[in-house]
Amino acid sequence: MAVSERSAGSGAKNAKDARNALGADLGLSGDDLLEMYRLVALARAVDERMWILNRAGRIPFVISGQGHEGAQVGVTWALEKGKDWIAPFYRSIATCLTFGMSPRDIMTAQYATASDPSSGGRQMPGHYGSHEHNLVSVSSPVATQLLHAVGLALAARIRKTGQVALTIMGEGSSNQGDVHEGLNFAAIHKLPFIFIVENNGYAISVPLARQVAGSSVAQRAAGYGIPGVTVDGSDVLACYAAARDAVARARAGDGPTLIEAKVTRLTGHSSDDQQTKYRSEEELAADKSLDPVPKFREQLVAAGILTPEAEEKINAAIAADVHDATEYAEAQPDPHPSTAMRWVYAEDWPSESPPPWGMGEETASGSDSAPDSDAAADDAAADDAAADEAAAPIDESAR
Amino acid sequence: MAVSERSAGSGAKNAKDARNALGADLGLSGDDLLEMYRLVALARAVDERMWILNRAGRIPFVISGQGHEGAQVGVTWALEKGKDWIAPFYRSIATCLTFGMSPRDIMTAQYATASDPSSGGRQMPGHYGSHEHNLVSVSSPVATQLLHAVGLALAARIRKTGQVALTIMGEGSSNQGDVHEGLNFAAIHKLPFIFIVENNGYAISVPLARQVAGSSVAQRAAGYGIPGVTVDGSDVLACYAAARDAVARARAGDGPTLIEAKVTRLTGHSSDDQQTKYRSEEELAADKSLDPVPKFREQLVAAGILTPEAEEKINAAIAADVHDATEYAEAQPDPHPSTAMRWVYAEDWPSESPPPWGMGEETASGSDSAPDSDAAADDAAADDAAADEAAAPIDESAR
Amino acid sequence: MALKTFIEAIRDGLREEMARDENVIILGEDVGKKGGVFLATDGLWDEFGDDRVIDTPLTESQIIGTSIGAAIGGLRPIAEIQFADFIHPAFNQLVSEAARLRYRSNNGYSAPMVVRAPYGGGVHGALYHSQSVEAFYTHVPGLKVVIPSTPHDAKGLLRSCIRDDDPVLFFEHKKMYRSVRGDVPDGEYTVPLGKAQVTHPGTQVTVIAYGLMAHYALEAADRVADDGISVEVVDLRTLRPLDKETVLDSVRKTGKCLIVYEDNRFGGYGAEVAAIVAEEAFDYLDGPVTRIAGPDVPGVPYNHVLEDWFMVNPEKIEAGIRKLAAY
Amino acid sequence: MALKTFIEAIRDGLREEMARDENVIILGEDVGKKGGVFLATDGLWDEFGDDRVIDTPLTESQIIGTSIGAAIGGLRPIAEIQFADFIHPAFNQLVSEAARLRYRSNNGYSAPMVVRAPYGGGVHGALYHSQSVEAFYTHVPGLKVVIPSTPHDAKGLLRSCIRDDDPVLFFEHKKMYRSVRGDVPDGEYTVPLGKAQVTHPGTQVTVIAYGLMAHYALEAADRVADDGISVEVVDLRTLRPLDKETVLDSVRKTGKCLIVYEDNRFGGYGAEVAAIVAEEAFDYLDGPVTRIAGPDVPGVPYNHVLEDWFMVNPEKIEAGIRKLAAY
Ligand SMILES: Cc1ncc(C[n+]2csc(CCOP(=O)(O)OP(=O)(O)O)c2C)c(N)n1
Ligand SMILES: Cc1ncc(C[n+]2csc(CCOP(=O)(O)OP(=O)(O)O)c2C)c(N)n1
Ligand SMILES: [Mg+2]
Ligand SMILES: [Mg+2]
Repeated sequence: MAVSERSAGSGAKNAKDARNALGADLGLSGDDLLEMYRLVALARAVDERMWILNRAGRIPFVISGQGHEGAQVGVTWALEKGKDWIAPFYRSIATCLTFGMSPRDIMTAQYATASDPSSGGRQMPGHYGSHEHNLVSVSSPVATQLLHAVGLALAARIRKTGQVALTIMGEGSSNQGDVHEGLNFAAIHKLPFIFIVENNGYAISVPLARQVAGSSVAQRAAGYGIPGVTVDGSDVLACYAAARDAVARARAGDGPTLIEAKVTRLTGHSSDDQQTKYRSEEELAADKSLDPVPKFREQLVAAGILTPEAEEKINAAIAADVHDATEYAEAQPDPHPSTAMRWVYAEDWPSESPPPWGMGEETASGSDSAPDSDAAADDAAADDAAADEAAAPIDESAR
Repeated sequence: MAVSERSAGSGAKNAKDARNALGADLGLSGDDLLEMYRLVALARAVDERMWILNRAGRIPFVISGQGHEGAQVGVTWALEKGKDWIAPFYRSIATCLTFGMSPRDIMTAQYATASDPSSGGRQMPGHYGSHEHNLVSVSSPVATQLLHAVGLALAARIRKTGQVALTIMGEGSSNQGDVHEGLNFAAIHKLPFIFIVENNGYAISVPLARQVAGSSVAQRAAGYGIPGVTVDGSDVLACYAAARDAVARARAGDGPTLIEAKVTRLTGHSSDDQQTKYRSEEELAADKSLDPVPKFREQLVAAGILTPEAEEKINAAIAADVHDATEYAEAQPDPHPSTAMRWVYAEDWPSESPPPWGMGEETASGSDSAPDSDAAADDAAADDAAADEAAAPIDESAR
Repeated sequence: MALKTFIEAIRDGLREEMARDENVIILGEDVGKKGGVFLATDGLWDEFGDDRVIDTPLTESQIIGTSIGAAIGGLRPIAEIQFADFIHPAFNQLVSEAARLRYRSNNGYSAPMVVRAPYGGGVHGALYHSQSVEAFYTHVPGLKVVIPSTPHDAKGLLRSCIRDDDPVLFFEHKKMYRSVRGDVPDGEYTVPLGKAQVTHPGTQVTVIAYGLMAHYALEAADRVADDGISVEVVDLRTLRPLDKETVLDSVRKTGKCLIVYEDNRFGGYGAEVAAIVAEEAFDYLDGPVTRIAGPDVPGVPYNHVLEDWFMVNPEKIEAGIRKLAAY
Repeated sequence: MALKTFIEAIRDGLREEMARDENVIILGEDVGKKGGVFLATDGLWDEFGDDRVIDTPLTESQIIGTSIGAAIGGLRPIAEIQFADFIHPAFNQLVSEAARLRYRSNNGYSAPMVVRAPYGGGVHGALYHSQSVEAFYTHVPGLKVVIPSTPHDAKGLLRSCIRDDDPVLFFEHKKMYRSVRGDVPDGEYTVPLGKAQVTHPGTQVTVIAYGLMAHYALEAADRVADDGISVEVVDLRTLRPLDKETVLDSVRKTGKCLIVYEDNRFGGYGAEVAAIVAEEAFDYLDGPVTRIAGPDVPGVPYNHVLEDWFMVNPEKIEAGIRKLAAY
């Protein structure tokens, strides 16, 4: 969103006060900060609800953004909503909310309803996307989206749209070859492209030192002749500032920027991961202090921006939103199998015909015997013993 | 080859003289230098012969190392022949000669004879390889070999063999994703691995500035926490020195080094490329001054090492070698089609049966009507009009 | 009408589509000043400039991935992969991304783009400059795959591909670039995707082919005609979506089917055609569905003796036809 | 003899081979402390240490490319790809390099290595955690492809793969890891590559399957047995090299052939089997060679209704058998 424009009003009113107020040096008004806080807290609340629903057996799988929300809101705030592009990743709940998706949009993805705007229930939760909001559809193979954002930046430059394209991934993913190829191309052509690495120190179980030689992703930027910035990802305003500078560079035609936000992963990799197997209790406890939510809250409280009344209002709105999104998603119907062959191509082809078992009615009965487990199947289905037990056992020794 | 050992003898004899003599600070004896010069000049002579044979219609395709020989000999000299590993690329003629392949080995590859040790005539010229000499078989897709060298370095470390693995490619190729992934892994594990980039400023027609963001490959090394060294690739001894340091680091367990040798491509990309289409006459003329052969020669003459007698001897030997290799290769038979299905797997499988047209006798007649053009088919077959005309025209308008 | 080589028809098609729609761009290795290693884009950089004819670094995954993003952003990218053999580094971007974008987003996104690549052997290109790679992509729902055999079809199909709203792989047999000539209409004609063509009507044996093999099949048909064997040749043109009707109509008529492809036999594209014919025309078959295809070795060898052994040619097809006709 | 789950048999096979040969190493994502996301390598890092059980960065091309080099250097690498869906970035290393190294060097080099990857759907894994990728690799001469269906075969085949002198892809259906149990002999037995097995003798219809589908085929055979339809089930086990003899012997006996696979139908592995049967058993066929396979959409959808629609199951196979038997 065009922060500079939005804050111009309030900034003009109290020019002197604003200069000393929190965020004023960044051109952020008190209202901006409250809205940013609302988004951080909303993302957390939606996320926490997902885990509750998972434990209650309502949704089979969760992949979480907890610990990443501060960086996500700070960075996204620097873009212009409805104009710029973001190619997000599976932890980008706060990013998507900040860029225009609603809690209902997020929650229907968890339930894989027909109305899920990301995929109509076709993708696993965490694979968000919305053309309406310029959020590129997430896939599972990591890092591929970097090149899509680079392509969007190329299109923006050729078509002179003034858009910036930003992409996000984890530090483990940044080692994929596509990242090297994309940074090189974007830098050669000075494209309006921004690469955000949300470095939480782990790629599932593999720690930074075994993922990233040199242990800094930002330091790779120099190899492409572009700025590489490291920022405290629990500091919302620092993230905003870094992204704002990158956006300015991009719009000015000065090319890409790489921002590495140091964050913490407050949950397991996903609902199927037991992180105590590879992270010590001490480390997990220490990481709690990097939680951006209380940190940002205290900052705003100390600055007198988040007053008790404001907080109450925000909390009530969030609670209502999360409740509404859950109720809504719970009530939404599943997609009908008759839709399953749609959108392979733009048009239907006669030769791409349905399977012998047809497109719907017939499967209704067939589905009884189909596997009915909620076995989550991510990096996951995995060691989740419960999930495995749910799968109908095939006793081949009986043969 | 273990230069330090080899030169120990002569070094001991004339310790004082040696200290001031060319190469002495590097532990290189006069004999070492003469042998290095012979290899540089031999590689050039073999290469030039290839072009003559190509123009004479004897061999269909040439891909050349001219301009790269100095770097190749300098670097390779720092390794231990028969012990260390090299995964070379298509311009690595001098590398292969220095590491133990003979002019006959190179020349039979041009003729694709049954006796060609690189591939038995199966691969295009330029795809060298020799298990006997620890030179990994070259394929065409660029940059893949980097990971093979990294794997060799991993094996060396795990098996504690003390070997170093080195790989080589052009600067354009260094942008491939595999390079990023391999450098990262090698650096994390501090593997005895060396990455040589022979930067000749072009990837076929695409100049450095459009290939390599930041225009320096060496500067990417820092992103992985490893040393990146730039060296004048026409300076044989500088290349040797850089590689020697890298080898020492590798053997000491200090991990990989990236060396970017600035060289020049004295020929077109291959025999099918017209480089005047994208390089100015002035640039081509200027590049001649970077030719390592006269440069190294003058250096050795000035140092009194390459005496007229020594040069005459070397030249005669080279002429004889090139002559012998050509005659030999010309006389070698083609592979027999009955061998074409061998070595798909280690053993033959009954289900992998020959095609209906059998394995040989029958094809003798069939080959008459088969395309008999020498249409080189590299990045090439390409714009070579002559090659295209040679292909039997199919006039589809006659249908 | 004008007589054009295969590559001229392609170049003309590119130029005319670029002139028609300013969102059409070309990107790839050496496509600019050099005009591509086969000169398919010769002159286009001069005509359309740096922004629309982009020399990329030597990075195929980037070429395809950037094209996907550019397509999302409103361009119509035409990516050139220098040789089909070098498309493999982009496999993930093609299969995981380009092919799935529309489906996975429930039609929220799509990637309208064309990937052009020269394929095929018989030009002394050896293992890595001769490959047929169509089988890897015809297996992938969401991708379309086109292999033209004439200048007319090449230009008309290329136009359709560029205007299509889905990702299309367009493979050009490199041996045909300058050796194949044919009439090309003057106007802005198109050839529709998904339609095969009977290029030689016949009654006794159906031969199904595409690309260079479509020519060889015609030659083989001519050779056996003298002996009274009547061959119907079907040139598939679009491999996916496959024009099943034309294929099945022919085989139901002739009762015999020979499928010809240059790629390795085992698991090649022709296997699917054979499977379809074997199932859906079973009642009409007077002989086994047979295939003439490349031997199952990891690549076309370089030496001409070995290459000749590898390559399918008119004689080998002829032998296959005679055997089947005599069944 | 001991009753083991599918994944236990695999883990035991890995452990025993590592103990037998110190050149055997494991590398992949999360294979160390975590023991792999499916726990296939659980405990091996404790037992064999950092040098032999290597947590790699999140880079599949590197995993495969490094394994090739390590194999050249005398190790016997077992690469784990976390999900078969994520093998695509390594396509170039597998197809251009691992598969071709021996051939292109005229037996100068080879890359003995095993690539293990969980594949398959029915576990709510959606488009990118459900794929069957065997068709891409069975098409490639130089690669071997193995898909076991029982704990016994998994362990015995895995041993053969590790000892084999060529690169082998070993795909494990993830739905079977804990749901399939079976007896595993105690000693150091192996199951040879390239040998299919008749797992249910019958006379009227041959059903050819592998992996999870081999189980579903047996279930389907049982279901129709009550109605007097006698089905012979062939579990291929090794997809390449294919055991043509066992397949053809069965079809020549029954005269009817149904091929079952979970992957997308068009151009899937079963197409090749169908093509071979249609050609080489033509004279014995009493009905069309038919296939029951996954629909041609770009991936298994997540929602359970859509996933159920996608997945081949015993009922769908049963329907295919009944239809063919009635032909
Ligand atoms: C190409 C590919 N390989 C493997 C996976 C499985 N996988 C999913 S997330 C993940 C770890 C990602 O780590 P990081 O990039 O640091 O992001 P984080 O999850 O820590 O936010 C892995 C290995 C995948 N999705 N894609
Ligand atoms: C993956 C791949 N893509 C494209 C090619 C075609 N090609 C062969 S060499 C070359 C240029 C290589 O340039 P560079 O790495 O700078 O090495 P140089 O030839 O200049 O020594 C290209 C594009 C290839 N061999 N492999
Ligand atoms: Mg991480
Ligand atoms: Mg170069």
